[in-house]
Amino acid sequence: MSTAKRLLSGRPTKMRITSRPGEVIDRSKPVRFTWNGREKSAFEGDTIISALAASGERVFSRSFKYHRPRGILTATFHDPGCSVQVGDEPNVRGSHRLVTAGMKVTAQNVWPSLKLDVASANRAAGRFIGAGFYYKTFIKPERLWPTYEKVLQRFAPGGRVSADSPHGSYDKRYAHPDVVVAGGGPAGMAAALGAAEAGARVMLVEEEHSLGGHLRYGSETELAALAELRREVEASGAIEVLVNSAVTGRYDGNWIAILQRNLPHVTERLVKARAKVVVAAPGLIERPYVFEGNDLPGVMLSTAARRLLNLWAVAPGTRAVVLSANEEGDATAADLSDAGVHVAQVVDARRGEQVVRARGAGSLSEVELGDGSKVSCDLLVTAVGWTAPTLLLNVAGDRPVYDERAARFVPGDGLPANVLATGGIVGDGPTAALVEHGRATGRAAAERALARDGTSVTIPSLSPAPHPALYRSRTHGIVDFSEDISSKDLVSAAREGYDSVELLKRYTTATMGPAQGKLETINTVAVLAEATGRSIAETGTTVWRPPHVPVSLGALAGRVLEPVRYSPMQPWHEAHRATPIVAGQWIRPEHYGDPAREVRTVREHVGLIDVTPLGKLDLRGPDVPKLLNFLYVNKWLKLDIGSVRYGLMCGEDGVVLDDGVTGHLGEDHYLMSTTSSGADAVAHWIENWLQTTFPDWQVYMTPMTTAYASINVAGPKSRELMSRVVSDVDLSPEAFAYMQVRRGTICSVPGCVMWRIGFTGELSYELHVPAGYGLYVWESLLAAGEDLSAGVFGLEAQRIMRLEKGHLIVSQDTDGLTQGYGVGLDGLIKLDKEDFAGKQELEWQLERQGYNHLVALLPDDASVVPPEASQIVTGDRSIVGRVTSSRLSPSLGRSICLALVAPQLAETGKSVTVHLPDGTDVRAKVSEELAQFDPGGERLRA
Amino acid sequence: MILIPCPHCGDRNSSEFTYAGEVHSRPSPGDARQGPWRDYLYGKDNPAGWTEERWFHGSGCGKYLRAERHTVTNEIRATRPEVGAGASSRTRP
Amino acid sequence: MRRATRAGGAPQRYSAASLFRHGLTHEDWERVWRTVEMRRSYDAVVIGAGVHGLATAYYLASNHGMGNVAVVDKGYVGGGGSGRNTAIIRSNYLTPEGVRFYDRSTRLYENLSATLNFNVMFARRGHLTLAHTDASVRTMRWRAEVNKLEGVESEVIGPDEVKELVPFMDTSTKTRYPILGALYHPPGGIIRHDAVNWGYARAADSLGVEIHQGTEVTGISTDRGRVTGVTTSRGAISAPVVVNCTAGWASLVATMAGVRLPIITHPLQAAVTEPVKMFLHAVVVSGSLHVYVSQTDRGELVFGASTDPYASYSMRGSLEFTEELATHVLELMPSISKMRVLRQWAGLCDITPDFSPIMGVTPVDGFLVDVGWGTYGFKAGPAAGEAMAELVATGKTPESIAAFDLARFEEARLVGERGAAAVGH
Amino acid sequence: MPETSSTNTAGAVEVGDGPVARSPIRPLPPVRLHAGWEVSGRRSEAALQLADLSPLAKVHVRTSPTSALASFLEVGFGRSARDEGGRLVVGAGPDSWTVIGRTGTASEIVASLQAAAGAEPASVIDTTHGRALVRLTGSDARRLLEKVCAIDFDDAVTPDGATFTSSVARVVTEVVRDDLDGLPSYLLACERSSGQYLFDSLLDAGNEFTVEIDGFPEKEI
Repeated sequence: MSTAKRLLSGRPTKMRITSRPGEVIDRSKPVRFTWNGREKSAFEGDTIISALAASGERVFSRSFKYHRPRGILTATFHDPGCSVQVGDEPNVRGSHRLVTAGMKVTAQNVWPSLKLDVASANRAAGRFIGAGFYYKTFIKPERLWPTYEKVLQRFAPGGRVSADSPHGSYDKRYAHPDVVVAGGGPAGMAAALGAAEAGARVMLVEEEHSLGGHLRYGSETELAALAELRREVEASGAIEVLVNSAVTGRYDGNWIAILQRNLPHVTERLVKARAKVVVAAPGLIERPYVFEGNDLPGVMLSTAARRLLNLWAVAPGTRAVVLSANEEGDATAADLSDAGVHVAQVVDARRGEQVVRARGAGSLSEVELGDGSKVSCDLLVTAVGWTAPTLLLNVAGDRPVYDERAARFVPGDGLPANVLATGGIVGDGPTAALVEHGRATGRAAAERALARDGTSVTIPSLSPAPHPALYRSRTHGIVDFSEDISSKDLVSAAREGYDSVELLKRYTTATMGPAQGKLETINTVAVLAEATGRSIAETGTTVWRPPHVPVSLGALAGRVLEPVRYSPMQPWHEAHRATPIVAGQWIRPEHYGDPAREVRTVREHVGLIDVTPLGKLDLRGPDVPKLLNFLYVNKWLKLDIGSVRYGLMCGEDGVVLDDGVTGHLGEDHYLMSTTSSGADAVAHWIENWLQTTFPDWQVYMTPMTTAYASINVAGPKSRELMSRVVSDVDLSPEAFAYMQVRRGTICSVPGCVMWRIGFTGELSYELHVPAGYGLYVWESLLAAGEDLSAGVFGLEAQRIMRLEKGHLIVSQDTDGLTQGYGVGLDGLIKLDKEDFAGKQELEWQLERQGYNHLVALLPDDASVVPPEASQIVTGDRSIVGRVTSSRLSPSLGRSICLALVAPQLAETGKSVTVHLPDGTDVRAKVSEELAQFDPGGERLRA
Repeated sequence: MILIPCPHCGDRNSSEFTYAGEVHSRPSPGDARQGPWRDYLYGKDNPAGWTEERWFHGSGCGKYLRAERHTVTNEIRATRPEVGAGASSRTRP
Repeated sequence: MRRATRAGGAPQRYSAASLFRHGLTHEDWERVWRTVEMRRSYDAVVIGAGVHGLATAYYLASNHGMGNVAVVDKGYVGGGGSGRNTAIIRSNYLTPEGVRFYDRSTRLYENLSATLNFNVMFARRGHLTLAHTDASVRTMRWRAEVNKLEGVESEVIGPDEVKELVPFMDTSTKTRYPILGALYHPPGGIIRHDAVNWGYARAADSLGVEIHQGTEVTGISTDRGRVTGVTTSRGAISAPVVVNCTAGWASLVATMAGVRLPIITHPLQAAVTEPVKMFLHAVVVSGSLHVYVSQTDRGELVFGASTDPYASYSMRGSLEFTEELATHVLELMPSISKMRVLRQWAGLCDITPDFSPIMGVTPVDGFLVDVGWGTYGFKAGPAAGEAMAELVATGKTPESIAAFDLARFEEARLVGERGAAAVGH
Repeated sequence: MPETSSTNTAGAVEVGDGPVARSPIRPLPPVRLHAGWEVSGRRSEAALQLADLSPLAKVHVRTSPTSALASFLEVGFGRSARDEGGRLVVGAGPDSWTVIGRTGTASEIVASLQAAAGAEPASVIDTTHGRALVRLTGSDARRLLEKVCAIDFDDAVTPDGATFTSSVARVVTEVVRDDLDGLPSYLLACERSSGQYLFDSLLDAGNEFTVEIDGFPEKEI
């Protein structure tokens, strides 16, 4: 019994036909899945859509604007009406995705259901809501636009994402093939073979689930040719085959992006291949024909019909009309007959025969031909020509040109040497011709990749075959199936003045949908050409943009690689429940529960803080003093061995860059410290000057930030604590004074550097311990100080104490325009030095005056802590400064602030208005000193 | 991804480098006037075409280098070391 | 001086009623703007048919009665940055002069549909700038405080409120870059950028302005320090005022007049995903993660990042951009990993040393600039056009743009947006 | 609050016999002491192994490629070789070298190199504590590294003995191909504080190849 008879006999809608020679389904492996909640069966190898079509389904979605029913058009990845939701994954390409057991597939873009679709009322209104209608309406009243907008949003196409979907597993890989072949049809396979034979390492990338391109659903001769090519590819040791993978783009330097979707352990993988040569072999895409009703389910491309028949053994219909303008159409008619589908009529476009419109309620039932005759059918196959997907060539700088004779765009002559093309994109021919061209192109690619002469390779010519130029019938129909744009919309927009391809595209959104122009670009151009009376060549085409196929965010992100840095004392911090704070790449303890108590520990006893992230740069060589003298605003030519000095760095624009202390450790040997956040920038800054401006200076700079664990021991009992663990350094105030550096042994660990400085304002020692011993020394210090009530403190306590002392933090108390003068360090800047970074601007800053000043502010109400960034305002609410730092000082029992203020406010005792974020104002007074705690620095020098 | 022929390390991805921009020489400190100094700080040639610029190979050899790059095509036709370190310059054929 | 006149009588009104009438009659709509022969002389020539150039021309005609103006562009209307940006509108800047300026622009945008009789689809969505570090929280508060003092709605909110506004956001503390808070700016939103360009073009055209697409400026003529006109690929034009409203090519155009600009051109890339049902109402920006994202009415996510790290005039786009973008978007919203990027593109941004634009006079009399718009130009279009039109018509620099003059670089009066604008979309 | 016992999570080693040095990478048990360093005593038989070698002596040298010290080091930029003492000399940069030796030998190495440098300008620094060092060994090592590093690991490009500095899992890393008994093996060194991250990233990327952690090796270098 023929399929037609079987189907017409009223039996359950089974469209699966008997075995086809090239079928890719495994009939011994049935798979069950659900479609809109109903159970469906399939075979392994079925796509979602082939399985549904086999079960008799014809409608898979509703169109974007008019909510017209949509069925199969291409039966490929790019099938515009076949996107479905699979579980929590939206926009799955149902004509490409293979069915797996238990898959939950639902239709998208239908509300409330696929069959009953209230939005289809839009269809009736279609004549009023042509392209660009949004721009012309909802203008007044404007306050109603958000309401309209909400309505429009309901009709947004696409599937759903869910906030509790897991991130999933993704991956990336770098590759360095000599040759990447993009496309595994006959020409691509042959190109890979040709390149491999010539000695190249080849990566062959195919979008479909197996190699072969159009041979897969072709004749028996074509299937035989394919078997031979596959055998050769498998036998070659130099070809890595990636199926169900797509070259998504080519970027600068032949950087080829490949999306690999066929891996068991990851959802998708992005392969980044630095190819020496890439061969574009994407084949051709069949293009739809524009006529009334061309989007009815049952109207499909000839390749779609052949794929359904020959790959999945699914009858695309029962009674067919075939519109054919080429061999593919003829072959489809033959295949249909062969499979038992009744071919009611072949309409031969080469003889001027025409299809004018298709009709049907919900799906196709009748076709009207050019002579006015009507044929009843449930399948209309169109074979009217091809589109060359030239993305890879475009992004390589080539501009495709229109070949009038072949009625398609073909590659121009703008390809760089490392990009070649073969196969259908270049021209047409029998399999042997495609293979011959491919093989030679592959050899040429290898020659170029391996930088050989390559003159021996002759690439046979392959040219596009003549083809009638068929774009639109005498009726109007859909041009962009994803965006629901008709040829009438395009004509109307062109007449309105949106008459260049780019304007038309933007105004109508044609080519902007999920198919990204692969099906609709040429028809768009043809309709525009017709509307403007220009030729297609004059009209030109739009630029294809990457990616060639959509790429998941997961694949683009890949494995999460976010470097984090830890100090050697991290295990201790974790064990003692430090509250972590993210500081760039570093994870640091902000506090250990009670910052105020930590302050008291330091002010009254002794505390340890882990300051490992402080930048530390080892500087060696006879010219280090010159370098320091240039980098810092103060003088450095005379610094005794054993001393440290504070320095401020400015950029060439005079803006404060960084600060820190540098110690003179030994002959031609210094250790510079920088802020934690500025460590890398200062290292680059130094290398920049040394390498580009002062190449004669003999200085070797080595970053040592993490070679040392850095511990600041601060508090009145710090000398006592140090004396218990240091044996080889005289710690007496006379022998080891403030701003001095010593090298010695701490807790039996030799090679430590200690300097006496004090960010907290207390007597303190900053210890730099070989990092491997950091945890040991930290624990030993705490053990040794137990009876001294030694404790630890975190960043927050340190910030409080430095604020009590009025020490600035670069980039908190300064900003991107704060220059050297005015931040409380004016005395440091030595304009009498011959030269230093930023000197010119600082000179001019001083001449100009008018700059802001950093002052300490004491709110009149000592319990009010103005949040940092509170603005300082005048009576008329103009801004004259801002609070840069503020805290409640546990030591003073009151709030204290630093603020950058206009010069007229920078006077001791001046009362200012601080505007708080809650909208209230408070008064505060400018304090005499930046330091509120021990302004004389006696504790520091103890 | 631009491929930069580091004169020391060979071809590397541009992501290993920090762009340091057009090369402008520093006015000598003694006689710097505001006009030339501010041009040194802020002025740019910004050509659409070949330009000579600095890159810093921070994820590689740690050296500054000079590159001749075309700002429209991003093609690099030559690089050379900023300071002599024993490696020769690289020119693309 | 020719007064502005309606080129072809009153322009056709767009409304629901006219739409209905056209639906019934199937008459063609009037052309949006005319295609006319280029004349040899105009009162002013504006280079660049993007939002800045078109708005300048429109306000010249509408506010100052100066319709004898040509807008010339080497491409098509809105084909540059104005058609390539991510169409985010906001005014939550850092400096008072910046806030005032962008606030004016936002207000013009809010009424633009009615002003131009063209629906530009401005949608107030609320704008969130996330803070992942305490330093960033401080900057957000700084911006909020300045905004409020300038009368602009902005507030620092906490992670819980962020979660309420964006349920897909991972506001847990387990992430690599925990969200500590955000600057919430309710007036911020998105707009249909092409509609703005077309609306201005149509409205300017109806007031007599001529728009010449496909007309590349090849030279700028000057005589004794005064501009006298331009030469183009379609012939010379004389004009006493030439306004450079280009982006991407601003340095090159200025060089034609002998003016050197402190600008570096960087590509800025953007990408869009396949559509999904609405789930992200607010516009979300993370400076630390270099990403901004919004969802259009069509359901697509539109993303942008910071500019490419090197100077370039290439608009080919890069893979590393989409990789970084996806990494950071998933850091914020890990559950959308299955959404797919559909298309990426790039535009060119002219970056100045202080991340602020350059507007006003130049050393060449009559040669004005409205350039250096970095990554924040589209949202400024109306206010910049209005101010530039006033400058052209009156010869006086309006107070609103005085701080953004070209001379500030030589005089070291930089504008302090540097801290806030690193990724300020 | 102060604790006297070690808080190292591996925690098998008692503090008391003198200073204990620790790698930035926490060792898997059993943990033992080796030349003052805590190391893992674990043994893996897996086909792909990752081991922490951070305790090894690492000395960083900067000098002109034309200096006497450079000729003493012999090895050129991009290559590595063992010297007579069995130390691995790595040509790390155009004017920099890394010398890797057995645990605890850094000061010897520094002294010998300083002697070789003589009066010529050079910087010889013990960076043992400043660098994390791991070794990845196995036939799948290359496939693992290709996931996190953009360098071509093909034998023709990166043969045994080759060395380069590049980004590995987004960390600046010095990579030395140093095959072991005919098996591909790579030494990877980065600045210390990123060591745990690099180690974890390699383990994560090696999941599909079932990479395993191996303890501190008998033959150190």
